[in-house]
Amino acid sequence: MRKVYFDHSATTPVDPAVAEEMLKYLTEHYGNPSSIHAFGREARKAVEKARQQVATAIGASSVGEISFAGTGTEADNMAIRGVAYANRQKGNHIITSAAEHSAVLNCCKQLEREGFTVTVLPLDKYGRVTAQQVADAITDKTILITIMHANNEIGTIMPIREISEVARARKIIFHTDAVQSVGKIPVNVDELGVDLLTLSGHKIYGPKGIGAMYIRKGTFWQPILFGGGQERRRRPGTENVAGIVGLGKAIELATQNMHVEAERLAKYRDRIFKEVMEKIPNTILTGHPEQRLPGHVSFCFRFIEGESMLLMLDMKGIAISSGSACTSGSLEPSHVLTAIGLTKEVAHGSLRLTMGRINTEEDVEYFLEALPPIIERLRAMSPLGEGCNPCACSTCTIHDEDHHDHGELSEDEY
Amino acid sequence: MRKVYFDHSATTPVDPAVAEEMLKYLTEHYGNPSSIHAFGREARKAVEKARQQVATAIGASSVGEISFAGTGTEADNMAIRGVAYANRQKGNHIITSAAEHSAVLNCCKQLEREGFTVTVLPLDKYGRVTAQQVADAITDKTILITIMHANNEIGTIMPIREISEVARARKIIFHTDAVQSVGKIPVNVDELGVDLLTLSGHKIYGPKGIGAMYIRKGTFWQPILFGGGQERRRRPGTENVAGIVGLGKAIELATQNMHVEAERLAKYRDRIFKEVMEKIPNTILTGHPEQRLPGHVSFCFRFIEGESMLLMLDMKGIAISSGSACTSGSLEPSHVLTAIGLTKEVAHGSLRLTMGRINTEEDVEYFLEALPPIIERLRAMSPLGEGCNPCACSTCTIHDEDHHDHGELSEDEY
Amino acid sequence: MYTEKVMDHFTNPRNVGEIENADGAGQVGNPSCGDIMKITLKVEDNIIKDIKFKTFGCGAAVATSSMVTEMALGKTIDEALQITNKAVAEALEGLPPAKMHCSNLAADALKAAIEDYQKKQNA
Amino acid sequence: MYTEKVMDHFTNPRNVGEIENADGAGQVGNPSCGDIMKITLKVEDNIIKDIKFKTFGCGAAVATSSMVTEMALGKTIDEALQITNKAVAEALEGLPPAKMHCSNLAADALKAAIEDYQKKQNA
Ligand SMILES: Cc1ncc(COP(=O)(O)O)c(C=O)c1O
Ligand SMILES: Cc1ncc(COP(=O)(O)O)c(C=O)c1O
Repeated sequence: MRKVYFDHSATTPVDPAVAEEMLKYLTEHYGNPSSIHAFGREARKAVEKARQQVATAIGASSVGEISFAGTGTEADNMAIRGVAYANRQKGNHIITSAAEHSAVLNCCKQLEREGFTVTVLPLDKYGRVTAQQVADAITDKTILITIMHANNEIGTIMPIREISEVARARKIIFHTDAVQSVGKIPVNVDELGVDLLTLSGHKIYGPKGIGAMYIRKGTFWQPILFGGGQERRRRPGTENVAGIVGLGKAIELATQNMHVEAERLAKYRDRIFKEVMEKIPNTILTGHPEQRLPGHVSFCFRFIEGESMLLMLDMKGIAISSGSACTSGSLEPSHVLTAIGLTKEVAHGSLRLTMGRINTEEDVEYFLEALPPIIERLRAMSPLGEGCNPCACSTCTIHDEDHHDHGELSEDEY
Repeated sequence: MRKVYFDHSATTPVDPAVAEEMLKYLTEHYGNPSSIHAFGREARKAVEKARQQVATAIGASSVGEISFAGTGTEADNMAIRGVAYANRQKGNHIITSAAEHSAVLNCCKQLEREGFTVTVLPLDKYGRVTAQQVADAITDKTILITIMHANNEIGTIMPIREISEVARARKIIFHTDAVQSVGKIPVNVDELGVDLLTLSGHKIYGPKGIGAMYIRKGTFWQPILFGGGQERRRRPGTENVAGIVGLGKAIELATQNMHVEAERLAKYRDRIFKEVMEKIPNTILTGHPEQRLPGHVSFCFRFIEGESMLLMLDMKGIAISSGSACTSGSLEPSHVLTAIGLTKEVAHGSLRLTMGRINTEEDVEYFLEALPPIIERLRAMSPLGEGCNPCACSTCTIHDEDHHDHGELSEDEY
Repeated sequence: MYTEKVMDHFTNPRNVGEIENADGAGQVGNPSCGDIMKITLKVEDNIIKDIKFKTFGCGAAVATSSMVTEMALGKTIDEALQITNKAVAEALEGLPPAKMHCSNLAADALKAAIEDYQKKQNA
Repeated sequence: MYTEKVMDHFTNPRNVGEIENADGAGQVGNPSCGDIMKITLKVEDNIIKDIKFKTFGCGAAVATSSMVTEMALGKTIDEALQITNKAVAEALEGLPPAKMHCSNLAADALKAAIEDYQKKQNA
């Protein structure tokens, strides 16, 4: 059976050239970069080369502004909590958006528990916040604004430059989560005007388990993990040398081929949008139709639920994802989809298709043939439909009871 | 030139069998374990297999007690800070030892800054603390005892079982940092009687950038990083699948061959001890002569400084380490060496030689020939010597001024 | 994630559809979880002679719906009322933990349909 | 980590030793850092005719000691007093940042030795 991987926003295969580089630093040049001997010096050189590759890719003025972290999530924690704790005397207010990844939102929630105040800006129907919204939310206690560059679920690109101008004018530290944008669209810390920026290896054909934080020189910040003096005392622990080397190589490759690749993927994307919207009724395009990531396609199909769609596509060899609660292990559908104004029922029918380097025109055609019968079949099986309000049924027991106690898995269930 | 890697406590080469397993999960089975489709399920299976391998290796009763982390350091942060924050209502007192790695000590220092009280137990001349010392330090505010299993610098093994009996009798949560002991000596969470245990991949022929935390079922704990629901909500961020697979395979291999390997390395260790102590005067064996890690040899050579020793050995192809300030980037010599009662001058002359799987008898002989002339040469160059107290010299300007401002590198120096 | 049995019932669901002029109809669901199940019945001589389901929901929701209709078909009303969500999950050789509470409502839908039938009988 | 020049001076240090009956001797150091340097001099006609060092310390400490003796040899006392730790580091084509403050004391040792010489002259 044909295998079509359409889930590049979830993760990407490691580029063979990246894997090759990494392998050397697993078995051959295995030194600890903190060691002074030849083995250590070799590892150190590799780590610093990768730091330069990252700095170059995002236009940082100095390698000293780049720190590696264990994941994109940890980089987000470092950026947000590191700034919050270090600037607590100045104020306790943080501005973010409803579009953020849980790595950002849950940091903000934790900071709220610790006494900070967080403003979560609402989104327009395309998933954006405006610079004006940010400006209006600023108080004299605001110490950090964190707004993502591109959204993982609906692909929408935020007007970061406009927002950063507001932040700069008000002298407030500005962070952007660029995990989804790096390597796909231009990311330059000076053009974006950000003080901190975070990224992750496994979204750009690098390995999982490595992230990086850019922090502009002079930004007030403190570490969130404690231990040895690695990464200029910003992140303790023996460096993941192979992972760092992989991230360096991956970001270099991704930015090299970016424009050609973006054009190719945007063509696929636009074709899928056009054909699906034409062929399948009751379909909603989610996210911005143009201001979005090149390989990123997202819909909601009414009356059906995402996981079943996903399982049926999987049986055809197509790997895809959904913001349905049932695919996320949580009980609520994607917070981003409800934040752009969709009802929970509609949000459950979401599908996200993210293309990348390994996809071809044939993959697109295969998908376009496979999808309509699946939607049709699931709709035939659904009690919902046009003009049918399920809650109006005489025996309806649809309840919105609090299922929160089921959210935490107990030890045995895992 | 012959290359002899004698720094296995700093890091180890990834076993070829481990690297092979890892490679598959970089390029081929690259799915995100949270994805429901076939690519994701394959990755999930691999992660859960590795979790089982870790659980089996340390005798955990359920895979649910194992969480992966980004480094050994992060695992230590999770264990110590996670218990401290979760049990703050019960008390704010923590007991640790002067032997701990900076990953533990600096967590404790941070907790002190946050209002906890920390008792750092002093060491005997072999680097141990006793169960009695622990018992005496317990107050009714004590919520956590964290004592390492085996020391990285001097190889001494702590009487964990005795200490854990005290902890258990007093119902206090007990954590041990087993980063240096796992795979080298028997480590079983029930036999040791610990509630939490941390380990790291790169010390056992697995990759750098992966650690794990064991947490006994029922232990009060909360996460220290915030984001997605991965690792049973204990550690957010896309799993480092290849790293996890590598750690799983590595711990399996290490525990399989442990006894034979330990015997082989102990023989080398004892031979080095014997010959060096015989041949080189003014040498101090550091750590316990018997209660120590099998491949771990450590000395202080008086009148000379560790880094020069290390550089000269490096020029002979021998990779080794030292607890000298000059090798650590800090300005103080190893806190462990001073805690076992050595003066700073003596501590500066420390040398640590840690053998492992790749070492042979020939390596040992090569080292035993290379070392004495180096010590001799450096001593000839040293102003210090038997019966010579440098501070008695008429023009001595030896000062102990506070160099702390030099400790932090400025941006440009990096 | 899912057992083979679940995947079989998801891929080839039994008794999909809606009975016209049903003797009983029941619908349950939880909008947050994204599961809505509707069951319709035909009853003759106190025995479930026909049963169909329609489900909006995940793989587990579809499979449990399909399984419950298979389990109920041919049973007496009293027997059918004994079918629990747990029994359905067991017949499917287990469900992932996250699905146990959320998408395992098919027996509730069956019960709702039977109660609707009983109410109509008494009316 | 170290420049080639540093490694050269570390591997083949110049002027190692201690002059007996030196005209001046100076020792500086910091026990925390683990660097102790001792310089002994012979002075004739206000010119440093011989100079030797002994050092307990890291690679940088040895290399700066060696370099400072080379720089001072043959210089007048006044010229030698102009030699700074920075100049020594530059002559070595740089030192790692951590070593700049800690192990770069050779010029101080030289100065201490010269001062000792001057004190003896005035005595
Ligand atoms: C005893 C001990 N604990 C913790 C660590 C930290 O592990 P990692 O380097 O993986 O962060 C190390 C090694 O560096 C260690 O030796
Ligand atoms: C926008 C965004 N931020 C952060 C992350 C977290 O990165 P990681 O999975 O490396 O922790 C992701 C992906 O998971 C993401 O899409």
